[in-house]
Amino acid sequence: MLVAENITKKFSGVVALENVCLEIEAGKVTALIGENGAGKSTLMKILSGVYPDYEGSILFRGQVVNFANPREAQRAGIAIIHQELNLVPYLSITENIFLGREIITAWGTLNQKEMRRRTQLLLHKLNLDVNPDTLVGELKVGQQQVVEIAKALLDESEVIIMDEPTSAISDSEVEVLFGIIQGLKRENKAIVYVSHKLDELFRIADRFVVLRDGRCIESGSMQEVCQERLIQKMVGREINISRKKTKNNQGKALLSVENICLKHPVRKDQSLLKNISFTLHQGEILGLFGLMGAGRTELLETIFGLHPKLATGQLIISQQPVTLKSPAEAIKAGLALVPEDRKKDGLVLGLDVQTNICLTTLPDLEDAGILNNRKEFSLSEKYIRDLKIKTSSEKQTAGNLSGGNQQKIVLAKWLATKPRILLLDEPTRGIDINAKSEIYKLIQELADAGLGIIVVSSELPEILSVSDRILVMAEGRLTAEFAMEEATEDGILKAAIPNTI
Amino acid sequence: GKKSGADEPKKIAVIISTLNNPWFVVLAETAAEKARALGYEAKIFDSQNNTALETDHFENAIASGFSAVLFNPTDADGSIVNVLKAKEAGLPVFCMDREVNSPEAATSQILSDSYSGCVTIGKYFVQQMNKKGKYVELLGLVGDNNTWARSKGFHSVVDNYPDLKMVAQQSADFDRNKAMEVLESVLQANPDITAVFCGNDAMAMGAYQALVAAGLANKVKVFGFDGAQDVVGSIKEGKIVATGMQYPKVMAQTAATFADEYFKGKRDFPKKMPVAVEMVNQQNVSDYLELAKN
Amino acid sequence: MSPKVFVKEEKAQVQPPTLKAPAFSGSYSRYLVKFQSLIALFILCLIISLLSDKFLTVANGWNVMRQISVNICISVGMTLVVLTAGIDLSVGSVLALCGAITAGLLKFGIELPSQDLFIGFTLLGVVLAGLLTGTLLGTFNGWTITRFKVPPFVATLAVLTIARGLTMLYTKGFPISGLGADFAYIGTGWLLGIPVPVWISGIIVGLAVFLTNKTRLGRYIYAIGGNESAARLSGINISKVKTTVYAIAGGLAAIGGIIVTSRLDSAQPNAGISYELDAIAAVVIGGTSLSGGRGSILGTVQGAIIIGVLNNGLVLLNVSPFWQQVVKGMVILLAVIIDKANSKSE
Amino acid sequence: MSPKVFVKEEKAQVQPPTLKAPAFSGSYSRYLVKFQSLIALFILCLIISLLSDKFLTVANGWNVMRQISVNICISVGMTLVVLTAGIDLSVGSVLALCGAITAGLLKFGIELPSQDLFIGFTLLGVVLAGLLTGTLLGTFNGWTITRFKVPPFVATLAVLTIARGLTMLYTKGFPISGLGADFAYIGTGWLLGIPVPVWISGIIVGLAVFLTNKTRLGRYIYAIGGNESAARLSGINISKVKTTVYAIAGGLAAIGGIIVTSRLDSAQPNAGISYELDAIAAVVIGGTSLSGGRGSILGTVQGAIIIGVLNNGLVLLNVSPFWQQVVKGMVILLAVIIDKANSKSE
Ligand SMILES: Nc1ncnc2c1ncn2[C@@H]1O[C@H](COP(=O)(O)OP(=O)(O)OP(=O)(O)O)[C@@H](O)[C@H]1O
Ligand SMILES: Nc1ncnc2c1ncn2[C@@H]1O[C@H](COP(=O)(O)OP(=O)(O)OP(=O)(O)O)[C@@H](O)[C@H]1O
Ligand SMILES: [Mg+2]
Ligand SMILES: [Mg+2]
Repeated sequence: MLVAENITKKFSGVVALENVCLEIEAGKVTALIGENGAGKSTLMKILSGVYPDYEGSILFRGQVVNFANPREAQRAGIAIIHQELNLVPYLSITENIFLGREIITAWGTLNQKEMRRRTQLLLHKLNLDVNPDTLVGELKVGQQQVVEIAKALLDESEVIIMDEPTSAISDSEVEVLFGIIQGLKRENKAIVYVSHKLDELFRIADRFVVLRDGRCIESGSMQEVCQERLIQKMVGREINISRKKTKNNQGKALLSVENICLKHPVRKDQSLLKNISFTLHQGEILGLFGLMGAGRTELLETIFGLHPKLATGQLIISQQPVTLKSPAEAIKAGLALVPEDRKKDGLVLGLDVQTNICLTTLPDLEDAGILNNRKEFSLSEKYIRDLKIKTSSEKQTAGNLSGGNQQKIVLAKWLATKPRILLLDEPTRGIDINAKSEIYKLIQELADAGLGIIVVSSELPEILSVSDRILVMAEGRLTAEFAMEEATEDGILKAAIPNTI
Repeated sequence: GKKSGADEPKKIAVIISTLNNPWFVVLAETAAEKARALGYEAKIFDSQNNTALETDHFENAIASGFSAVLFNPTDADGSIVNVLKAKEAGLPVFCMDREVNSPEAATSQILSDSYSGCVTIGKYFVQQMNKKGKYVELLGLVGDNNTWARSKGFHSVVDNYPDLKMVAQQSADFDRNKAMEVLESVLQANPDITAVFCGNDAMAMGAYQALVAAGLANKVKVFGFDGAQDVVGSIKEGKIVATGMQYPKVMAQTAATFADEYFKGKRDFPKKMPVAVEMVNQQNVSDYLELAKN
Repeated sequence: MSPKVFVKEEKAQVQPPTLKAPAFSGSYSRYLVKFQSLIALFILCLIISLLSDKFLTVANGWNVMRQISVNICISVGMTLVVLTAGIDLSVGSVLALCGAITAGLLKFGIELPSQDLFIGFTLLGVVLAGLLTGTLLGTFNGWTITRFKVPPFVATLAVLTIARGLTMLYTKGFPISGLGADFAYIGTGWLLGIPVPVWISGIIVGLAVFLTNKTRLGRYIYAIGGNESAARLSGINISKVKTTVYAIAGGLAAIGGIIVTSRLDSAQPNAGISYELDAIAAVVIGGTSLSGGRGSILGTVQGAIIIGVLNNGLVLLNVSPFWQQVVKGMVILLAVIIDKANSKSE
Repeated sequence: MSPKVFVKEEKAQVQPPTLKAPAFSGSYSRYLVKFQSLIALFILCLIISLLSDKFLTVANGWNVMRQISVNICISVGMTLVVLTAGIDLSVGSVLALCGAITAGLLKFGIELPSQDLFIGFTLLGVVLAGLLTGTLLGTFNGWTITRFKVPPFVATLAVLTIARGLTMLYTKGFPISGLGADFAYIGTGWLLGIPVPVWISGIIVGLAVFLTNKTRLGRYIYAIGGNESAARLSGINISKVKTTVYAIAGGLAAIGGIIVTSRLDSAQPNAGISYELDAIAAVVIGGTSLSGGRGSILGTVQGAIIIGVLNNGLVLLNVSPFWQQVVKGMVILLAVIIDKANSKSE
């Protein structure tokens, strides 16, 4: 149905794709896999008209096409869910979904009623229970991702490209999405599915294509391949992620959280966090699980001193009661927070890798008040090496790196502060399996070095494989605590589902 | 609430084209002071060289119960509607320094004649230059009609002498700093000029500064217009050759007195009352030193 | 410019998820009823009317409305531009040039002595010519901004200078006056008990509210300002929308120029200087974000009214001109602070 | 402000991965050698020098340098402000107020007749007083912006008006002249064959380049402009950095005011009107993005030189004042377009 032949794409000297061929069949789900920076998103952007200039040719229904812009591709029947959210924060869900293809009344004015109705239907289909008039900026990242999916489903497209559609949504939404994909398959639509979550791929994909360093490595049928082999193709070597063995020798209490409450920023009578208390020990990895909107992000932010005016409660760090009123104080107290949205909170995208890594520790890089370039360089060099950040140089603009490598920069900049307590909010979102395993290894090493680590994740397998102990949140409350031995997927999920439903 | 009635003093509006220039500040404040001295309430409105804003001032003045306007128009034509509006509302308008081009609109116009003042300066200029040499003219704001009244008066004389060559005509917006910078640049191209004619005294001072910096202060004659204090002082010290002395205080006081007489019943005011612009130069400067003091 | 998708500090007007569709309410409440600055305006009016009994009169009301009508014309255009995350500094000069051209054509027509040609203009003709000039200059702004990616600040700053120069060239520095009673009606006449300029600015506001709320173009304007790259990916022709917006802003500046010229019965070559600052002030006081995507026409109207009432009030209260500037600055600052405090506690 | 991940138009300065540490070169090349506007400047100089043989002379060179020194002082401060994604419209008025206070204190000191008190000032004293005034006003800007979240445009617009009013009040609308030869040295003197104002602006540029490249504050300025919320999470005290930046901008405006006053031997109450536009133009022509996070001091210096050369060249060529504005606008537009085209094709 859609065939890409010998596609080559260069970005100011960097070769992102080199002679890539790809064939997408109707009624099938083609999985596109590869490490961060392999060129998956670039290829998808070429197919959907975002990058009109490339070498090679694209055949759609047997005809050579060259889309000048995404709108043309959309009209021809190719829809795409971008990896990076592409929503207008100050417009409503309805307005975002119909952006560029509004329904017009006979008078030439916007038919708001009809658009709203159809949005309502779509949201219903996707199990997103929010008012279509809600501004997108007010939605959580996960909900925004659902809106992004809804956008792609609005038109009856022949080809639907999904570039990591599940990176920000939790398992229940994933199930809904998979149901929809099955439906699309039955309607004989062609689907391209990009994801780092291999288990997902084995559930829904029919075919696979592996990209490595901008080249096509292998393709074939999903049935005939096993996970190990895929990983080996992707990475070029073998990796195995196994459930870690739990430590029983607990260290000293590092961080105690007592009765933390957080008021809603707008509706003051409501609370986002309700009486949360727990303890984190030295060398412990504490997994924090919850469904979308459970309040995990808020909890980490509150601990990190980001909501001094709205929060109440007590923090005790190494037996010392502290009140953290700003991130600066939190950093001084030995905390570090890797935020969930790296674009918004993690990185200064316009600055280079080195500056980003050094941003949190500039006072240590000074000589007599003057920044020492050598120290900055060696610090960033160390982390580029240690975390295997794939960048052309430490001077590369952070915004030009692939998502996974951006995430590593955020990690690097926080590790540089030499924290005692590390708060990780979805640290592996959008990260390839290789990087993931590296990050897991890193988390483990850091814990072994005596750090206390809290890991927030929406992925159960991840939580189960990294944690020493698991806390579960629902609707702003702690609902359960599991020691590793007694943790089961069922038990955790049960605790995570809000009582109100 | 406020009491109203006969025992409350009448209010006089002083609407001034701009307060961004000390000369007009003197005009405005003298008019207001004189009105107050005569027992009225007085209030100054700054039109900021903007005729539309002036219109707003007239409307506001009429709406808030003023009884007369001492008026320094922003524009001879553009201000006519404003004066007519006041007339319709029964307010007498006395123009100061600048006129409006309508014989009937204003009750009386007490005018300083820029054009003929510059004719006088032009004649003195020709004489001082011995009818030959290169000179530069610094214009005021190019959109301001005073700029052109002065320039035309000057050229009506000077252009009759072919050996007097104007090598540059640039605008410096009536601004001291701009005049200095423009002349600095002009001097690069024309180091051999022997005179600068400036559309006002602020520019004359700026031009003089530029000449001092270039070491040409003794070789180049500077002419100004207005009769500002520092220029009159500079004429005495021989730094500047001549300026046109306008009498803001006289005009302002006359206008205020007219208003007072109007309230007392007088109606037969002279439609136009010219106040001559006198030229100040090295010879007669001592007569003006006191006058120029603010 | 700032495609932050999740803005935390933002006052989030989270509505409880209602399952029954409340038809339009949602989107209306966002665009229309954002009476952000209303409290500041109310306090301001209260203070002035306590201090002066001349303030709250019908005559003075029309007075203020007529005085702000030009600023409203310009500010409406500016709002559209700012919503796309742009800025238009050229409006004041464009206003002057269009006023001059309208007046010049009305009075002198076009004369080409060499060809023995004379073209006279009707009133409608000159008004259209003025409008066309403004729209063309606006289109030029839009063209340099979209075609050559010149930042709007620079592009319109250049046009500010160019249009002022052209005005001087066209008028030779002299005002063009004596335009006749018919033309004067535009700026000074009354219709059904309301001043004509107030009618004009009212109609413009109505059309602009309609445009922003009820048409595709309006939607695109918000989208571009909210997240340009998302808008581009949605297939919106960014260049076309932006160019249209700058053209509208130019056209509205021309209308402002025609009103000013008509009110004065004279086209002033230095009309409109620093009007852009007043317009931007109205836009920002009205709650429109300079980084685009958020704001409303009616907010801007409130902003313009605040500025107008302030100017009027300071005069009525007999504040000396030097103090006026100090007070005006303070009040604008206070208005915005009150506004912020108010919208936060909400 | 614009966390777009793939900025297409951006010229990505991808360097081949070098294994040996390139020590300093890298970061220098980023901040320093961004000679964006150099080509436009070169073409401009070439054209003018072809048309006038007086242009390329040493004397005229110093002339231009001296004339732009004030704009450079202001523009450097403006660059810092703009890098944090802010703007400072108040610089022109602050310049006037600081000039007036410096001149006033020098000439009259502080007299309190009621208390029989008179305080005289030394030259150093008045200069410090002027600087202090500017810094305080800048701090006030920063305070309203960070404490009350007033948009920079409005906050500094208000201070623009307030400072102008205060200047008028302090000077009563009259210039303060006759400040003596010592004071005049600041604006008109020469030191080692270079005019003093050029020294001053040169030192300021040097310090600012150092600040932006070699200090923590500089790094923070870029980070805040690039992504404020990431900067906040990194433990940067946003309010402190911003307030500092506005204070610096105010202080630099004060230096500009002292230079202007000294050059004219007179503090003009209407000095500095619309200087903010010139400064912003220099900043933007120099390649600094108004949305913050990208740009450099040396770019701004180039922008200021372009504007200065243009002003000088138009006068040298005796272009008529009417045409000057048209030409000036066109050249600025062309300069930016050439610049864009050039940086793209690279
Ligand atoms: N606009 C750009 N400018 C420069 N380099 C780019 C640009 N876009 C992508 N690249 C580079 O092209 C390569 C491929 O990037 P791409 O985003 O396609 O990777 P990906 O496979 O989608 O990775 P991920 O799994 O992290 O999303 C990367 O090395 C990236 O740095
Ligand atoms: N600024 C805000 N304004 C209004 N509501 C908010 C705001 N921030 C968060 N919320 C609400 O608070 C709740 C908890 O959000 P939080 O981000 O902590 O969830 P989470 O468990 O981290 O989810 P996710 O997996 O999406 O990150 C959600 O219901 C969200 O809608
Ligand atoms: Mg990708
Ligand atoms: Mg979260």
